[in-house]
Amino acid sequence: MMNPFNPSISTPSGIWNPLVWILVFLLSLLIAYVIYLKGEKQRKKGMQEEIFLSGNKADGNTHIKASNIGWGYLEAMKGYYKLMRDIHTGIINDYVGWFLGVLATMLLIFLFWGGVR
Amino acid sequence: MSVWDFIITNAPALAIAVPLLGAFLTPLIYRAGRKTALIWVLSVLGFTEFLALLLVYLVNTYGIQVYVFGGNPSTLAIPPDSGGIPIRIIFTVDGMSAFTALISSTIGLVAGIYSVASEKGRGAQDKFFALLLLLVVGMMGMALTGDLFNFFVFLEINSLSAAALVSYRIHGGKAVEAAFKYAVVSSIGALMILFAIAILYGEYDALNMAMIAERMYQTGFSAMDMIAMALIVVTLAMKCGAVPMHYWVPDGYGEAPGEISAMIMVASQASLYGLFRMCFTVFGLSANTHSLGWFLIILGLLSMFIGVTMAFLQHDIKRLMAYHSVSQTGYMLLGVGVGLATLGTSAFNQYGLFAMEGGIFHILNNMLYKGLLFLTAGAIIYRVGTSDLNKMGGLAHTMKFTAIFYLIGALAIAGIPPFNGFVSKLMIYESVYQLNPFLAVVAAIVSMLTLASFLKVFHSAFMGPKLYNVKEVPKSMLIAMGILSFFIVLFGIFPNIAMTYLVAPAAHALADPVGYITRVLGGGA
Amino acid sequence: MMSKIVRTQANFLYPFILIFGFYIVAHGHLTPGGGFQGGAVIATGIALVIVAYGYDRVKSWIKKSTLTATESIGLLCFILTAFIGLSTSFFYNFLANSGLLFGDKVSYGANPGYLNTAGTLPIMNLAVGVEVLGGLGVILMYMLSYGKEVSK
Amino acid sequence: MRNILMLIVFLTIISFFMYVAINPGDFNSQTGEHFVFGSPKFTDMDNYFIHNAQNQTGANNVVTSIVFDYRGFDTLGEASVLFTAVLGVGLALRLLRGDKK
Repeated sequence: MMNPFNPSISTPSGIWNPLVWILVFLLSLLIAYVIYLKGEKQRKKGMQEEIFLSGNKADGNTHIKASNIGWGYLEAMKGYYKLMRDIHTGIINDYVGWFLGVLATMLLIFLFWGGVR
Repeated sequence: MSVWDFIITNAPALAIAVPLLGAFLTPLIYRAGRKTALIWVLSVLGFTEFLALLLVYLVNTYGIQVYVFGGNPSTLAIPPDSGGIPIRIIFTVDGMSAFTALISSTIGLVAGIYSVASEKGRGAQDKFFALLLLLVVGMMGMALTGDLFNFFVFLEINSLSAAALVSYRIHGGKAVEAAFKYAVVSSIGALMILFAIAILYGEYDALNMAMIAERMYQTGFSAMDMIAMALIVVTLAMKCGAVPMHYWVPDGYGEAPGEISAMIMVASQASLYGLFRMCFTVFGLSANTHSLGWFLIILGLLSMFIGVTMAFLQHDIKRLMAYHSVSQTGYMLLGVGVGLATLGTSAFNQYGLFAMEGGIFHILNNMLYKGLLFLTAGAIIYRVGTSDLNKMGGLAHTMKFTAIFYLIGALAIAGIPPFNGFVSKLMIYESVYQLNPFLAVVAAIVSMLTLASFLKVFHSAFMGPKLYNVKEVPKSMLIAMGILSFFIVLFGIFPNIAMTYLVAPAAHALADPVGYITRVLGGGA
Repeated sequence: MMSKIVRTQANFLYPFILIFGFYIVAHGHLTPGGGFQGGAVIATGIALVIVAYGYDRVKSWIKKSTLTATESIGLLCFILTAFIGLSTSFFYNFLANSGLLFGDKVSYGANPGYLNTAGTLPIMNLAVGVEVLGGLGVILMYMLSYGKEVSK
Repeated sequence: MRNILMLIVFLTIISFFMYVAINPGDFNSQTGEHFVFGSPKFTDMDNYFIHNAQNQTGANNVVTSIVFDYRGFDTLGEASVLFTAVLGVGLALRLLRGDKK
């Protein structure tokens, strides 16, 4: 039996230890902070502090609505989402129909690929 | 016999009987006032949780537990005059059963604590709490039973109480419609399972799972067994919400109260347990586990991908999370499906068992972080009054703890270390890769999309200008969320606690149908 | 509320339905039938009274809360009978062949039957009968009351 | 389109059931009999109930002795299914008068 308080888990191709990860994460945070401090000294005040949203000046109280997030992704996948919206009808007859369809598919799979070992 | 011995001997029966008694008494006790009823319900849930923990301890220490209802003594599975057949209903508790019972009772306890505050001021609470206890009974019964018909009975209790609880917020008829859909789908599923049980009973004259498996192995896998297997497997896949039979999931989860969504999510994990139990123990010895395993893998891949892509589209917080449950179920089906597809070959010991451990660990993790996310969604809806993400914003200004809990859950579900979701996902990727690299690639893409859609929720609900002047949610809701967050962090940093006591025994129990059968049929105590 | 003919019929039939239902429940361990069936028969008696007299009058005779309490008490009796057997195992038939209440022995084969047999079975039958009568009755009441309130 | 698909699915499932019903079944070399649909391979549990139910439970009605003694736990489950259904009807058909807004 393995030691339950040992944080590391060995996988088929390696080892995973969360404590080491946390250590590395904190270390990289520290490095990032150092770099940030270096830049902070020579930062210029002015235009770069203002907020822009899609090239337009925003007042800082703008909130992007949920439906607008990931617009590009949704636009790129338009065809797929059209198909998916068509499938998700919300009619209960279809729910049962899909169930029976999967049942028939599984029976056919087992008929042709063999149910018996 | 001391009380302690008595509890240990009868633990499997008490784990069902106590919450059942609690449910029957709740409507009567509620007449004495809400506070008394709450104390009663919470203490029953707490005792059930204790019994589930005790079962885990007993299984890990003494091996598979057998309990015969009405038997004399209660451990005598096969009466000496019966000619080697089990007569009565037998509870067979192995690692996987105890694991599922533990997660069921835990989510029940957490939901009970949460609903102290979240359901305050609503009507018909006596019925609500009785149904909550009955849902726990249904889940625990499905997990613990070793009898097919008994499994069906608890599946029915599970489905009916879950459907009733979905309708609790009437919500202008929308919740009732969702409950109706859930009830229709699960009744048809339950009838299919009853039909399959009738086929198996007619063929083998037994209802005990071990006995059916043994006799099926003796007489060979016939065409009738194949139909029974297809009915059971497809129905339970539907009950756990695998694509393309997932349509009831967003309806049901989306309209239920937050804590009930979390509980129904675990109730569908209990169906997942039933699926694995049937595939491994009942049909595992006789059927072609390779094609059965690939069937589960394909269902899992579809669930993962379609679930997560549909989730990204949603702007209703509960529906979004419901689609994520579909995609998380895909991970479990994938992990355990790989184990089933490699069962009996040399590949099983190389990576199949590890994939199963990953899939089963994912069930536990999903219960924790998905439960937490549903609870935070419930908390947001409790304060804001709408579930539409487009109308939310800036909640982190005032609901700081909810925001932190949400962040923990979201990072865990997206598989960001050091939270627990990463560990199980890592285990699934590493092992699934060796069967077919494509599977691991899909799993990784799905993980990325999961992170994207939870960032969407975080941004639109918690970030931005202060739109609502709301307070933090009441303490009992915070306590419930805190319990789950604590275990998320604990199992993320010390995954071996869960691995040693829960996951590894469960995976080994599933992978060893012969041990299960000989424990029931091979002699009494 | 129906016509006087129907009400008279209902008055006349109601006790017979009750007696028949309780007969089915009490003789569950001897003749075909049992708690579920007998309880359902008694619940049809309630349905008959509701049909004959209308929901509004029946509401004042039978309270919904009474019926729910009946149901819970029936189930409690059932599960407590099972709990008493827990000294051996849950659902152990501790009364059968014990010589106590319902504890007489039966001879094997066809025989006329005797009420004082079968151990916990008659008790559980009675409990289930009470539960089913309460449960089906209260479902009827719920549906009728909801219809009344919504149509108002 | 949907109807045609459903018809195909329905016919597939039905043809499987019909195949099982008319299938000659497995051949038992010891007794020279075919196991067809409706003739069970095993009958030992039925026989156990028929021979022992009266003595063990003291009930003349073997069906009741199975329902309430041998499988009493299932009956408790079924009774709680009814209880659940009643609670569910009460929950779904309640009026929101008493609920806070």
